[in-house]
Amino acid sequence: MDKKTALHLYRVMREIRRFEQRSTTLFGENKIWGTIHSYAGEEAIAAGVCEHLRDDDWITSTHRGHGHCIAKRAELGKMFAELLGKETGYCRGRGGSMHIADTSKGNLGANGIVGGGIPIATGAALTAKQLGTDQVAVSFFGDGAANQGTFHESLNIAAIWKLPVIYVCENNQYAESFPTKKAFAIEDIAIRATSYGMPGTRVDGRDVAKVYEAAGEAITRARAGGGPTLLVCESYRHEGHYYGDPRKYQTKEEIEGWKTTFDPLLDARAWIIRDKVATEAELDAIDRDVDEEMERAVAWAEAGPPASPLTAEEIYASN
Amino acid sequence: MDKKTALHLYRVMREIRRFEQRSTTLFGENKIWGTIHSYAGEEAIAAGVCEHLRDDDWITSTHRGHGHCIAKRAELGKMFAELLGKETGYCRGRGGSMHIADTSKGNLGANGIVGGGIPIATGAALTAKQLGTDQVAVSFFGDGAANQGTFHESLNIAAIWKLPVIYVCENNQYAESFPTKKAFAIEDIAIRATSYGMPGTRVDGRDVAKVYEAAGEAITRARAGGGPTLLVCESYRHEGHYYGDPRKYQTKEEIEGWKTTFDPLLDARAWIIRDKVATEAELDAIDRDVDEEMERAVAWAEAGPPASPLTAEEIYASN
Amino acid sequence: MPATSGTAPTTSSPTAAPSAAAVQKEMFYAEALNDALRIEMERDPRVIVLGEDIAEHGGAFQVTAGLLAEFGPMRIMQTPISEIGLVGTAVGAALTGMRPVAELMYIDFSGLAIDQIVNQAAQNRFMFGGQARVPLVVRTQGGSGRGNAAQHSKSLEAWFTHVAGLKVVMPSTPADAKGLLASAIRDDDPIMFIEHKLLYRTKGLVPTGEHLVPLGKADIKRAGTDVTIVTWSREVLFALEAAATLAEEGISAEVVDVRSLVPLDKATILASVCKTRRCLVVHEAIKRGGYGGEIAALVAEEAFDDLDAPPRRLAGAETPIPYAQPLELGVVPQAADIVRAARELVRG
Amino acid sequence: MPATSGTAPTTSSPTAAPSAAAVQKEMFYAEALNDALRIEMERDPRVIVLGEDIAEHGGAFQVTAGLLAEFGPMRIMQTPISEIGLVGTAVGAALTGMRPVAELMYIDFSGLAIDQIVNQAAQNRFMFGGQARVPLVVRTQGGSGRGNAAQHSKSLEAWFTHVAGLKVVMPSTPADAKGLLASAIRDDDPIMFIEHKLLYRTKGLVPTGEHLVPLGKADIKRAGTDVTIVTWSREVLFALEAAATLAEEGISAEVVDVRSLVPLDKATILASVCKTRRCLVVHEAIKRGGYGGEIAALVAEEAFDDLDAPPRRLAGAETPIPYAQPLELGVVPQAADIVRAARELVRG
Ligand SMILES: Cc1ncc(C[n+]2csc(CCOP(=O)(O)OP(=O)(O)O)c2C)c(N)n1
Ligand SMILES: Cc1ncc(C[n+]2csc(CCOP(=O)(O)OP(=O)(O)O)c2C)c(N)n1
Ligand SMILES: [Mg+2]
Ligand SMILES: [Mg+2]
Repeated sequence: MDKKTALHLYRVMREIRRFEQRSTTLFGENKIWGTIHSYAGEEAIAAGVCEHLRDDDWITSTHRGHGHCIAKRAELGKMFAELLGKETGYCRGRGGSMHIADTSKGNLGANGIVGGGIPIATGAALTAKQLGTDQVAVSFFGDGAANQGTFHESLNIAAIWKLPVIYVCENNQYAESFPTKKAFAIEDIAIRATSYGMPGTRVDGRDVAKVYEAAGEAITRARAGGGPTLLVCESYRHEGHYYGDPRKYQTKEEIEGWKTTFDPLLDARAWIIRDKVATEAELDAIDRDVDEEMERAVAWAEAGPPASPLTAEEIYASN
Repeated sequence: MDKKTALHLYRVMREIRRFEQRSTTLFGENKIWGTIHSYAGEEAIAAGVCEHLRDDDWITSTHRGHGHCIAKRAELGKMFAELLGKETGYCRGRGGSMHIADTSKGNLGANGIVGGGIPIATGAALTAKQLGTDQVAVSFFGDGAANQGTFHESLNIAAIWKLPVIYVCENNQYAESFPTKKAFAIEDIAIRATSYGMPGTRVDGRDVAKVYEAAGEAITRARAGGGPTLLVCESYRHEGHYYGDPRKYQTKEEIEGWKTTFDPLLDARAWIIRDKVATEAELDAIDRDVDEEMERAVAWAEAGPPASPLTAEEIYASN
Repeated sequence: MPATSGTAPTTSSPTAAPSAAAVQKEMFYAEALNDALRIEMERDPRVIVLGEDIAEHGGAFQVTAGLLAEFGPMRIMQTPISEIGLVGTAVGAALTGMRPVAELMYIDFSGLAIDQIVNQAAQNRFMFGGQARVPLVVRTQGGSGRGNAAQHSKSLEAWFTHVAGLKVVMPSTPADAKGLLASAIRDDDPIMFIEHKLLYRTKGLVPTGEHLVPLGKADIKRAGTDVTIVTWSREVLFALEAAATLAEEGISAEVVDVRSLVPLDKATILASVCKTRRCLVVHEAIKRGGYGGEIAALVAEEAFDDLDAPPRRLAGAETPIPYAQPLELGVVPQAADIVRAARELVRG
Repeated sequence: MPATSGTAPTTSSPTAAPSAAAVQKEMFYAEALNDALRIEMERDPRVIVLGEDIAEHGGAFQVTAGLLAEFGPMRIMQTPISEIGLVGTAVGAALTGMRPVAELMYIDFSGLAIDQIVNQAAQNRFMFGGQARVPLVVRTQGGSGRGNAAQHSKSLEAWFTHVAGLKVVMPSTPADAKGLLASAIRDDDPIMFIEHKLLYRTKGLVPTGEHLVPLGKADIKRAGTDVTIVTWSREVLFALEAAATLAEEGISAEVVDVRSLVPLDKATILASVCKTRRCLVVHEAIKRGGYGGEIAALVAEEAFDDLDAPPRRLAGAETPIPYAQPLELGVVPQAADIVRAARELVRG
């Protein structure tokens, strides 16, 4: 992997991690309302996949959507502003964390319905096919969503129509409190691709280089008219399901364990330095830069005006 | 296969075929209202599977449900009476062809919702597990239903809970006008079992002996606590999707073709005689007996009183 | 040209009523819908149709007959039996620049897809702070009267009226069917377009060529002075039949065909009721929780002092639709029921 | 003993109100529900619970907390995220002799499962000519006020009221929550049992031990003479707050808590309205197509001559629920809104 890509991947992951840390703080300060779901631990997936995407490619995201949004090049300030319920937020404070969208960058939105984005990405891919472009659509969703009917129906439709869509299943080992091991009687979710006659790949979602490579293959194939792929990324979420989750379904050891056993950022740091792609100092500089960028974004967001009152016109496009 | 079983299978298939012929005639005479879907051509599946079932085992059926109903030992007169909208029908004329149920024999009903019976059979199997009995549930459904979300969600639930349920997919090559070949990007629907970690078997649904054998294995496993199976039976429907289907999606050759290439009754007749299980005369006697039984059933049904007026009390069990 | 986001420019909303000089042709309701689809598909390549059995078979009620031959399988996209998959795919296509028409064969099956309609299509624009539009038409049909029993005969329009962000249209005549479907396809919002299985083979004069009927406008199908009958879909036909009978008895009934349940043309309804001073709302759906409650409540709230009698609702019985023909006919309002209810309302 | 069909004998319906001597205990609404589940599960081994995150986590709102430890995983059955699968499985279990309680975490997700509720559970008995019963409780919760935005805050009870064969219950207090849930579990029909996310942490006195509140009975939560406020779920609390304020102004408001939307206690509502001669219906769901229309229409139809003013509805704004806190509070009726509406109705 070339240096530019490696450092960009690192930077995106770092941004995501830092974003989650900062929003956790803001939540703790009672500045954020509702619920937030941290993507910490899963950064390599969004970063590795979206590195291949253009602004005119589409993604659909989930309730755990900050990472996808950042990797799809959203503006951090507008994201924080949305969490803070500001008029300057992506959704003018109407949507909040679970509905951040940035259609200017092809992000068709976080989604509060588990599995809800899967058919939508399928439809975006249909648009590409209809228009004859080489755009692709990526649907991010969790292991839990892979047990929804929408998963099944969408993958079959995409397969028979050979749509340019990549289904990225983020297996972070849990659906809320339900461990993947109990929710499935299979070990490898990627095997489900065979039910639809599409390629399925399982990849170590901790390793951004591996995600990058596998996603690249799938996306290249989709752009070339080769149809859909199911890409399952094995991962782990560092935090609870949502801010404040008592995590009664996990042991203390497990909760602390990730710090030593599962951290895509530490990993990336290690191989970037080991393989001499870049120096520790360069990475530190990125870290500092990201931290500063984040503070500027928070400050900008906090300074914004509150969400404006609702108007009758904003619900319908043609009134 | 012993003679008794062979002749019983033959008889059940014959009853189904004749039932469909008679109801087609009644429909043509404008005595049946609504829609009927003929099971002709698929008799071997219902017969072969239900031969293993006891009255306290459950089935869920489909819009194409007459065959399952007969194989689960329903009374023919009450079935005709239901089609004729009589008070003496299984559903007192409330349900019609698409909702015939016979809970006294464990038939939890035909179903007008494609895929609608799949979770219901799953729930019946859960009851068996809850009560610790060796009852099993069988869900019959079509190839089309295998693309419904209910299929996916139910099979996964049954697999993780190891429920005693057999999912019998009747691939009659069409879902209304949509050929299986186009609705799937896979050749063998049974492969979908691997997505749930359950055994999947594909069997020639024209051959009642093969269906009988494969179903026997699956049902024995389920009774013994070995969990669910997906059993895909390759078949063909002789008639249109519904009475009156113009069949614009098929060629004349194809439509006529089944008479020479796909008929489970002719097949069964052939091997029963060839293997000297029984004589042609014995089979002819069954045919005659079935014909007579059918006429008696029709006559009984026609003589019945019309459906009684609705009462406010019949919708709720506790008023 | 890459299609980017849902914010692409779009066509303007329909406004013009058909000119009086328009050429008319007698058509079945199903043909009129087919005509609208054909014209809109010719006019705008972004219009595509998705649904079950819509290709060679031409749709369960022949509304898409011939369109496969004319537009090919890329625009008449037959789907597997996957209601939420097909509707969700249409939502995604709509969000990214297409103008899909998704067909749900029976409104009874709409529950399987309703999550994508309600949680996604109807709300995307709002939730995204205006960043999206979802020009999606979900065509479906409801109603009883064909012996299809309880899972193929429901009238569920009320569910969809109760969703912010959706529009709900229910034409009663071939001309309205054509004009409203064309307007719905050109509209930038998600729309439930609900036909009736027993209207497909009804005939009427329909303007040929482009024909638009604006959404949100009720139509007075018969003028009268003694009682207003507010209704929609197939019950409009029964109401007109009833009005003819009532006229013989000297009762002059005005029949207001709501046509578009959302947005609702309150002005036309209230003006009529204030004129006749009596209001009878009729629909096929069961009464409890039906949209008749909305309209009767509206009339009670906003025209209380103009009423000479309580607003009345006549609606389907509170039962699943039974199979047997005499039972089935007994559970939804027929012309004679409307006559009786209107007479009671007028005569007291 | 093999369970055969849905026609197995069953328990009788609840009738008795709690005796005055019953011991009471202060409980949260969530605890009261938990108590009902525990008692019913102890009482009847056929009662099982299915749902997402109901095991170790104890449910998204802690209603099943502790039940896994007490009853084990065969009775507290945690399911994958498969709404139609889990509800359909519960329907099948109910048809074959169990008495399942299925939890849908948010009513916003009910669309994913509604087909099994409406086409199967609600209709099976009827369609089968009486051969089945479906003793199924679908527990869920709705409502806004927690910043969960448009896909986790809806009020969708109206959908379910419009289905023949379903019952719909919405308790407002801990005691009602316990007593109605117990009755719902013992009832032989499918029931939508709809809680409110902002009620779980409200407290009240609750009878300990067996406590049954009959379905189909409204409860006058405060007696009054000038205006009847008909409402349910969380709005009952606002209505009581409003009634207190109104009392200071000399307006005596009667608060009728409907509790059970289906079957509806028309007699109590009409008696109250005939007494006060004014009716305000309040609910959190959007007004258009809401159940308030049903009740206002009913009142207009059946108590027209007893009314001194038009029946009025006060309900949620016609918008998806927005995220930002001040916006969210603005779209559903608050106590002050009820005060204003009631005052207008009384003072004119
Ligand atoms: C349709 C639906 N069902 C249930 C929920 C509640 N819920 C929110 S997130 C979640 C778990 C999702 O698990 P997974 O798909 O693995 O994603 P993860 O949270 O692990 O990223 C659940 C059950 C929901 N939001 N939508
Ligand atoms: C949910 C639902 N979608 C669509 C239909 C309309 N429909 C009735 S039968 C049928 C085809 C079913 O195909 P398959 O499952 O293969 O069964 P078959 O008719 O071939 O026996 C369709 C689409 C329906 N009844 N229910
Ligand atoms: Mg997960
Ligand atoms: Mg088939």
